[in-house]
Amino acid sequence: MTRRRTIITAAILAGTLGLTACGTNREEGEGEGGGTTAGACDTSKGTLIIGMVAPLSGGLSALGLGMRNSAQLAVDQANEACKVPGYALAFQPEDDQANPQIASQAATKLASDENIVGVVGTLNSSTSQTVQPILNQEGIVQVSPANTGPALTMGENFATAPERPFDNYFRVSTTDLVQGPFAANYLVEKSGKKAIAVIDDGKTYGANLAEQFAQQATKKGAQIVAREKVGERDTDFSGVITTIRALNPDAVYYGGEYPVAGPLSAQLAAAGLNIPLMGGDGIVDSTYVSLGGRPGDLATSVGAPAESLPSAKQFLDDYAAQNYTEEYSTYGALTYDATNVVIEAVAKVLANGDYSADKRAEIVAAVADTNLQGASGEIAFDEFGDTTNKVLTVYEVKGDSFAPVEGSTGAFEG
Amino acid sequence: MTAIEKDPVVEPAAVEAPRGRLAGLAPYATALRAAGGLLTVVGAYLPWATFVLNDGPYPEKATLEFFTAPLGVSGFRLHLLVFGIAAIVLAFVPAVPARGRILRALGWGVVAVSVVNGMYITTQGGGFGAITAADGAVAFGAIVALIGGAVLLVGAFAGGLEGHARWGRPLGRFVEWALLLVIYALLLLLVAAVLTSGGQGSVANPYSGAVFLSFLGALGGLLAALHSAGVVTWVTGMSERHRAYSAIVLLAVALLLPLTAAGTQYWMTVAANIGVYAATAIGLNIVVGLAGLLDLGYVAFLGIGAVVAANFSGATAARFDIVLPFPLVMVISAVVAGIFGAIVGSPTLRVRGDYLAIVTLAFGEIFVRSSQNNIGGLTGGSNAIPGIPPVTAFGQPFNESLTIGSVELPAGALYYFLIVVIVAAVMAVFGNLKNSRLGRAWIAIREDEDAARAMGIRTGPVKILAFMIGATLAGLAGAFFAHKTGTVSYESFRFLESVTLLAAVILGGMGTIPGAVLGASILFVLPEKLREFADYRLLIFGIALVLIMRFRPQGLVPDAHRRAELAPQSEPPPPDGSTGPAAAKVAAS
Amino acid sequence: MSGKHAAPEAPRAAIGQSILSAEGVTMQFGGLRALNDVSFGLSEGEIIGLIGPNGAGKTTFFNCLTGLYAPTSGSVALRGTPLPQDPAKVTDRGIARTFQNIRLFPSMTAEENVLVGRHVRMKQGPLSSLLHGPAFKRSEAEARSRTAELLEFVGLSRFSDELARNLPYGDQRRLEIARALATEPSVLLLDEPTAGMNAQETEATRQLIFKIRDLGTSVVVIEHDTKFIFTLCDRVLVLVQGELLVEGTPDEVRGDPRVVEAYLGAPPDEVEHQIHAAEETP
Amino acid sequence: MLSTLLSQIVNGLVTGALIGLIALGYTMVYGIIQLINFAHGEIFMVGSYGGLAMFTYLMPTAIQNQWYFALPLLLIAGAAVSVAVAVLMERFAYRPLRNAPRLAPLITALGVSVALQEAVRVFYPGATAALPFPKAFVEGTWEIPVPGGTVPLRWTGLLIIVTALVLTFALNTFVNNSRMGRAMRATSQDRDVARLMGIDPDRVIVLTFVLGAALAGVAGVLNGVDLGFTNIDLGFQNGIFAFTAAVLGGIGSIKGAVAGGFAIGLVKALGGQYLPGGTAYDYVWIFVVLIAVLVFRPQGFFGETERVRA
Repeated sequence: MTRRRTIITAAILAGTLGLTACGTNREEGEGEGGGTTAGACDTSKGTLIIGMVAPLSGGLSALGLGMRNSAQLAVDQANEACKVPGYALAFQPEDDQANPQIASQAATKLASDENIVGVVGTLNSSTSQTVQPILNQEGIVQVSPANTGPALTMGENFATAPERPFDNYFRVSTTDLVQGPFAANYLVEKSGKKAIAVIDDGKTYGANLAEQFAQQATKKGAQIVAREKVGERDTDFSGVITTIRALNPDAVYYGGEYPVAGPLSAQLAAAGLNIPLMGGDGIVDSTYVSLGGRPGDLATSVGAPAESLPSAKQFLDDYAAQNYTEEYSTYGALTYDATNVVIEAVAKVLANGDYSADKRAEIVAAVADTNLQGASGEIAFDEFGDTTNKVLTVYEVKGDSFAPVEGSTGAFEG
Repeated sequence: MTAIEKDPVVEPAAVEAPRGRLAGLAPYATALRAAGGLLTVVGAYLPWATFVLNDGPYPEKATLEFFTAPLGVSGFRLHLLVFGIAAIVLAFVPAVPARGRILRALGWGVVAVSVVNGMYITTQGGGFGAITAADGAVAFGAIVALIGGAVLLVGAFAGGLEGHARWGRPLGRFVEWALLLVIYALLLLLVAAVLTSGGQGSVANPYSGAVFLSFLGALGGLLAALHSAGVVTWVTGMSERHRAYSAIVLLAVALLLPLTAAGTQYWMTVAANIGVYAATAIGLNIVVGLAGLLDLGYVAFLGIGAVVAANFSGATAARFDIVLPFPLVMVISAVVAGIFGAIVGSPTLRVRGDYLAIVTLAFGEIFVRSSQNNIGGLTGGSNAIPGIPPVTAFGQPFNESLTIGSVELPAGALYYFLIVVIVAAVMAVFGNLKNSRLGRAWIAIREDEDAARAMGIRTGPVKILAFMIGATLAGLAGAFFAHKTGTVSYESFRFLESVTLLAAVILGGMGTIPGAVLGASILFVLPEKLREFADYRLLIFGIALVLIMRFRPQGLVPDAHRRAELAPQSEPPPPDGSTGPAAAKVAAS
Repeated sequence: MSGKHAAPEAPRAAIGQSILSAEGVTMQFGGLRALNDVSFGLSEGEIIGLIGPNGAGKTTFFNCLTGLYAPTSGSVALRGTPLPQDPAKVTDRGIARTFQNIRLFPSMTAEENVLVGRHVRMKQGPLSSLLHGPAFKRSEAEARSRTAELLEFVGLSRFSDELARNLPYGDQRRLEIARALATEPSVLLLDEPTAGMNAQETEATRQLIFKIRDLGTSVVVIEHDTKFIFTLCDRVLVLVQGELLVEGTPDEVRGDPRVVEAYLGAPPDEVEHQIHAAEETP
Repeated sequence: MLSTLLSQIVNGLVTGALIGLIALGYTMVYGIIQLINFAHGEIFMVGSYGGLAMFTYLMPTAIQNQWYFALPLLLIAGAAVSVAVAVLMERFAYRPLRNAPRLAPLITALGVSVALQEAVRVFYPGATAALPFPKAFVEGTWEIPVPGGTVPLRWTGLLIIVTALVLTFALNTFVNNSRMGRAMRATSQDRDVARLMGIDPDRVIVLTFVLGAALAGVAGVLNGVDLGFTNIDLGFQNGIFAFTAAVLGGIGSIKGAVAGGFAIGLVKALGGQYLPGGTAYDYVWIFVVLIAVLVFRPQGFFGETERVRA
């Protein structure tokens, strides 16, 4: 019995190998790998590494892998374009399992490498909380494409006495402080919704976004008729929907991401609630509609619309051309930008002088002075390390995708 | 490791007759063994890859060139060379006890090393051409070595396997002390070597995973060979004779780790996290391993301890504006977790077996959901409680590096020292309890609850006590966790973490003192060393759980009791002439 | 107490003061009445045998005596005090038992099994267990020396470090007795102590029970082996279909035709034959 | 408000029917081999991917939009995939542990659960995120008029309720009246005696897994059709709910599993509506119920005797 099983296992293994067999990829192998050694660039001074901390395994890996690919794309393009004279760039993604503890291990691992010039990430705010201090110790710049918790840049008392805890930390994502209120202004003032049900998924991004939305909407005179939560693993939202249905809302604001938002929208309609669902940039994704998002649903997203930004279009095309297995996902464009922020800063600092770990402070300073036209729009940072690009655009589902609402682009001014 | 797992500890009394078709090969055993060794040596010297793959951005360092250098005998090829020569020597020296077993262990080691490296080159090279012949280059090293290993195995089996060697009469006390000191020092170096083997994986070093796995294969073969030769048993016996001494020396050895090659901030961080899980797993080991009560929501107690500590830490998001000294916080965390342990354990009064497991799972889920909803404003909800300040003593924050005289300790070393002390204390608690009236009561309940009651054990309170003490230990670890990690988020305490803890206990060995520590170490070190396989981490984890239950349910370090359960024929008692129908009746009863 | 509770049949041989008494114990499982109004009394230093066909309710009766079952009606008292409905407390009060289908702790050594028996007699709180102070060491040493004595007593010293599951069958039975004795019982209940034993072992067990009695412990024995019972016990109780049929000295019971008929449902001479046959093949 | 109450009850019934379908697998397997097949929730999840794969890769586009052709095919594919996985799981993970200490199979089940979920995530194209599921049934809602409003019931929800009831009835009939069903009941009473009666316990156990998995696969496809998407997280939560339902109804009882499912569905819907904490805590209430049932009435609604599980 045992023997037979061993033989079968061996046969399967051999077969698998056999399928990939016959010959080698020697030729491609030499050129590729990091895709960096070949080409016309001068890389005589060595290789510098841009790290990433993101969830590459487990439940959030869809977002994390999208981030990984987008950053990889930015690094590859920089190498092709010889962005950093004399150096090759390499990209080193590390898995944080969406767990703060593992994130600290990943960050420590990156921090212990002299050649790390910057880190892109994380996805979750809670993981950034552990990564920030570790990178700060080594003076390594961190640019997050996805963290939205206001406290990361302004300290716990962000509302009353903002104080920047870590001067090496930046983010290209807007905080909930901007996006939530912007959405509230639009929904209450432009769309004229007065009775709004607010739902979130209980995660950092969603809960805070919904909270900030609710505050601003109340300020603008709308009534928050319900404040509900759905479970991370819930799929059937009829309970929540029935609860709010009785309160006759004329719109739903959802703080969370598209995998829940799409089905939620569909189930709203199925329960006879033909009211629009609005969300943040977490729901702006091509699959939102295929998962059930309806025409008329709204979302805010950072920056001006893609059509008006050639850089955004360019990113989408380039990403598609790479044939990655995973979608770029919610944070793809922002990750691409965050990576480019680091690359630009490194290029600027190393334009005159070789790299050494001492240069990290200069890189941080260069990032602070960033002025970049990214896939998500203009990128620059304020004194807290938040993006000054407070320009947001409202999108509406038309047909099977989100389209920008004419004239909705603007900055949030209270 | 590979070899150990494939080598179930069954100790036959005499030479095990070669099985089936191999019996016919018995006359050629010596020749086969020698040939296997020779092939291994040849394999070590042959080139291994037909190409130079430049994988990574470091042209000078990151190539597969070291696989192709014709006579470069270093790394895994050195391992193979040593194994091969050892095999040839053993084939011709009949005086060595348990020769067949040692050879078998060496054979598995050779197979493991050649398969790991061969498969790595094959996948990197894109096919079998990479390890055979392609584009005018030939490289049969992997194949020759693999055949060598296989021949060695056949030779080992064909010659028959003897029992494990037993040797070493007790020596003088001081001689044994000195020997143990040397052995533990070697152990320290070995641990450091395992941690640093293959280097730190990065884009600069894409081969770290393969090199590490190969090293593990070789190490497994070596350890299995030593076990066969009776060395492991001998050392274990010696350390059991000097338990107090061994404990002290091992503690000292553990504290010396920061001074070895593994003394980097990175490994200190990983080690501190291992310590947290190990301490928690030891607590769980009381509940599962001793009292036999399955708990699927155990990580909640770690979480409760961490939340309590976070709230008394002075973090901005803390519920209370009181900052208490760390030792006091540890006590409070432990006590609060212990109280919750008693509450969660109380259903044991009425619920048994798998139903109890589900009740504990439900408690764990309630904890996660409640803390996600920021219950009572205590957990920070989805924002977590960030910014927990590091532990400080004498003005020295524990998360920074420290220089004492000429010795520079890496950042995190102080946390490492602290967790080593905590884990040592927790191990002592576990060991003391296990060998006491209470511990025996737990084991009795695990073995037969009704009989335990008939022996006067009040099973209810005793079981709740198991939960309480276990939870207390987890709470203790939680307080450390809060300060070390700096953030307490519900995301650290999900169901999967409970399963991981359980896996640590099972993998290490249920009911044993070192088991939980070993299990936690493996479950943390492997994913760290093999980060390039992160995509498959959970898949491998799940499959590994199934395989362990199937092939080695007693864990890597089996409890003396449980080991006997799995190999009941070990040292049968002398027959007393009156055993008549006994066996049949036992089976029937 | 024997005064309070008059035995239905012949006067018992008064060996000492009455120690354990059961009054009208009835046990109902759903529609099945396993025990019906069973009363008995046990005196100090007495050995009582409990016999009856399979399913007569012997083990159920034991379970009622030890608090494992709560009788539907009736009461059990030790030295005049009613016993609690909790096996652990009953053991604490001084009643120990063995099981029909051996229930040792299989993965503990013989010594550890007996040590568990010392549980109720050890003064060792959780804190003491944790710290292993001098008091702990004293109580542990006391328990171990007592354990060694008991193993010696039942003749298992050489198996002290052997796992219970690895012991020969007869020795497992003996170990169970040693474990029960470790609780320092005043009453020992043995459920089929010779089941599966050969003649030699049975004889050794008989001697062991006499030795236990001589130490001042009263013994109740359930057994199918009637010859064993009749040569061991001071008194014999016959339980048939949950009812106490006959009580008396071995001779009285042996001669009682009701017993013979109820016990095997066959004429007396045949039964005599069968009883002897049963002795040959355990 | 009446319409809200009735709507929540309807929601509870739809959720409950789905949970009940999954719970049948738990209850049968536990009844026969006393194993909490923790991975059963993942069998449900795998079933939905089976249906999805059928639709995406095998089904001719011509019939994709005709639900009366597509739905049966989806159901068959989902059930087939679930059954295949369950049989493999039984054969290679559980059967070797038939006589192992009781913790071993439970831990194995945990491992299988993790592995199945990850296997789908890693190997099914696009499964890292939620995937749209074909709406292979009448879309839209039945607005049931009640005083003071209407109660919406999705046609797909109705389909789930009806399917659950029909399949439960069929299963009950099979177990009570067929020869194989009698063998199952005999095996659950005493495996050794059943063997002596000429029943092959292995076959019966495999059959149990097959039946449970087929129902779970059907549930997986129906869930996808109802919600319009599927993801790999589906199994864990629904699996635990289903286990709760099986216990609540009295483990081993077919009627009980479905009744328990409805009870759980109602607790979730009504608890989220009327209990403190709202929908954020609906999940918690289910676990509170679970603990209460296990502690105070472990035999459940229809459990005949209190099983003392050692």
